[in-house]
Amino acid sequence: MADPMRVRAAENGGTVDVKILMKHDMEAGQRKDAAGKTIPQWFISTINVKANGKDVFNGQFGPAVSKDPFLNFKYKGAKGDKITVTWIDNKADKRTDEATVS
Amino acid sequence: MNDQRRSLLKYSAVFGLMASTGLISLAQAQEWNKAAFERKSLDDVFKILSSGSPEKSAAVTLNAPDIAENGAVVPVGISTTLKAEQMAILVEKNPSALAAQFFIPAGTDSFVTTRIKMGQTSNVYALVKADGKWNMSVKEVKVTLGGCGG
Amino acid sequence: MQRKLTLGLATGLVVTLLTMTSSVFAQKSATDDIAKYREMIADGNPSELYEAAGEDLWKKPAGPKNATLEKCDLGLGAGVVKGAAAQLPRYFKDTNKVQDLESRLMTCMQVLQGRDPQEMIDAAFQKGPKKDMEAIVAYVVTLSKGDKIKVSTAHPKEKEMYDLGKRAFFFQGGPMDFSCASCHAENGKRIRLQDLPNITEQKGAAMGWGYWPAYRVSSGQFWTMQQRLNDCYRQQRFPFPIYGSDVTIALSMYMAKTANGGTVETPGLKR
Amino acid sequence: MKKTNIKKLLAITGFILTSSLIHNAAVAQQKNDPKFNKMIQDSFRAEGIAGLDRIDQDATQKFCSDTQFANSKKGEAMRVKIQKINMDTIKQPSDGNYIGDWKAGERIAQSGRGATWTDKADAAVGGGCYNCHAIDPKEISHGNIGPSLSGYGKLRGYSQEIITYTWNRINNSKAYNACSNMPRFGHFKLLNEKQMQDVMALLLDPESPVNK
Repeated sequence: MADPMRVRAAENGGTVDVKILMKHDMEAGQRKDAAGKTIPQWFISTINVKANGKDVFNGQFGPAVSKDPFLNFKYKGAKGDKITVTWIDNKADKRTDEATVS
Repeated sequence: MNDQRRSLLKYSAVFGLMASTGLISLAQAQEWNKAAFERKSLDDVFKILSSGSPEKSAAVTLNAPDIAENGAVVPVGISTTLKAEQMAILVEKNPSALAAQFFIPAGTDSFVTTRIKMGQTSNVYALVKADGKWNMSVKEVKVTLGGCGG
Repeated sequence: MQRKLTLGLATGLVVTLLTMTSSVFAQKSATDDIAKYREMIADGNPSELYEAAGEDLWKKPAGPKNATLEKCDLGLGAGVVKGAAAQLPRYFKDTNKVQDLESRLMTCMQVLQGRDPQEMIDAAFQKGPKKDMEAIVAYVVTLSKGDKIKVSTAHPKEKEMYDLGKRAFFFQGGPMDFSCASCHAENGKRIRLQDLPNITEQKGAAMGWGYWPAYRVSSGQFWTMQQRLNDCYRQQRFPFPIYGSDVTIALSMYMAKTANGGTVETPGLKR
Repeated sequence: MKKTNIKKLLAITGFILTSSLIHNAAVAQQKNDPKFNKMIQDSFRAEGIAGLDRIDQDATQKFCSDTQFANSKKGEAMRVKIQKINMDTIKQPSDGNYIGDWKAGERIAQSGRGATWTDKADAAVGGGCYNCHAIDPKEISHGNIGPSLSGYGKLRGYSQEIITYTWNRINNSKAYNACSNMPRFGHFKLLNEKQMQDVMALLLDPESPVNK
């Protein structure tokens, strides 16, 4: 199972600043292992963020997004909003984590 | 309310209904654009995003460093005074130009920051779709060799 | 009129200066740009991902004795983690040794959990038991973030370790004749565009010691101080420093003591 | 009585002060420390191509590890001796050619790889020149531990004297400065003759971007 994310969300003046760190290798398929075999692509492809069940952000990543991806966006919201972040990778592995807006 | 907006609303309503009733999954709702991510060149990606040739716009700000100390992690942000529906980050000299794209629902700021990999010094493109039209901003990011190199 | 003339002169002077120093200027701007880059990535340090895993490992029963590490004494008493990393390395009476964070954690794993330290020593970095160690280190050092580095050499063994470390810092070897001092004993030096802290002075030592362990963006890995030193020696073209060996602890003691008074900024975010 | 005591005390203090000053000025060569030697012996293990012989110091390394003595007035005679030892190791090119291909030289200057325990024995060793020197002015990512070599030939000329000096310096920098930070590329066979000729060209071929 995938490792947990770190989700930080803080409200200021009606805008919620959401910062997400995902634990993922984001293998681009360009590297070779010790035996000289190409390490296949493995990367988060889609990410969905909901606040109180409603979409506030959708993203699609290619393998060129850095290892342990970082994402920062802002939406109009309030303290106490429940943020739900879900990512799915190209091997159909997925992970959902939650945070409450502070 | 103009027609375009009306039809968009209708579309979202249907989509929303389908999603809430479980007819489509999250992945399908925003299906990963395989074709766009697998195209090599900028122009090919522009075509797939049906962006034609995006126009350079002062309203789009690409926030990226002039020099990246390491190509494995290059911070890239897009912000715009336009009301963005969709945004994309492209790297001209990467094996596949499209690095990431984002869909911005109403109520979400026209702003995003992430980090990307760059194989070499290249132009980086920030694309913003607003009112159905694509706009862009370009900046060269130098990728340097760092450290002892061993 | 006079003002115009002065302005003209000043402009001329600036132009001359600019031309004269154009290459220096270009270099300066390159290093400024690197500083800007570092600022941009400073937010969202992936070390946080390791730190969370480390906290779980600290509190989770493990090893043949199925015990947690919560009673581990890192120098401030059993179970005290807050501020512990800021005062390491130090002398420990129970082992009669000066230990750094990682060698001390091995002791705790052995005594509390019944784990064999040799397995940890032999494991490759980023793999197996070392992976756990790295996460635990991330957790422990985060709890000293913002503290002042405060390492003592009051105990004779601590003083001895410091002296050995200082000597090791200048010890040249390998086919390139490198010592730590080859790169880290002068101010204002760089390798490529990377600033090299002068570790023989307080300011530079704090820049080095205070920012490691760190998440390294070039490798996408969290590196403990042991791995940092290990890779220094690799690049120095030395043989392999054994995990937790005295030379690594002595060097840590020398760096930490020299850095005293500086701020713990760990976990850092490095190239 | 009291007064003499104080005088005595003062005299003694003065003596202690003076002697400690003298002691500071006269830097002696670092003593062999068995405890330190044991620590070094016990702390490393061989890995890959990096054997334990790499921590057996030669005379140059031993001398330069004691920076205080090496830089002192007392150390001067030894410095001269060390430089002589290193000068004697230098061989001029077997084919009489000093200048190779500057393009190949640039690649060698760019690479900082090789000779670590993660490298294979047959892996080419880079010069790592840009780690410490500015060379081709177009390369902004360069270090400053060594002096800038931009415009090397243009500034110094292309005389045989300069050519020989440069060859020697790449081969064994310690022949000129006992504790130079620069590796002894020829002495430790980090670069072979052809590679050194190529690096020479980077610095001393008028067509090299270094001299443009």
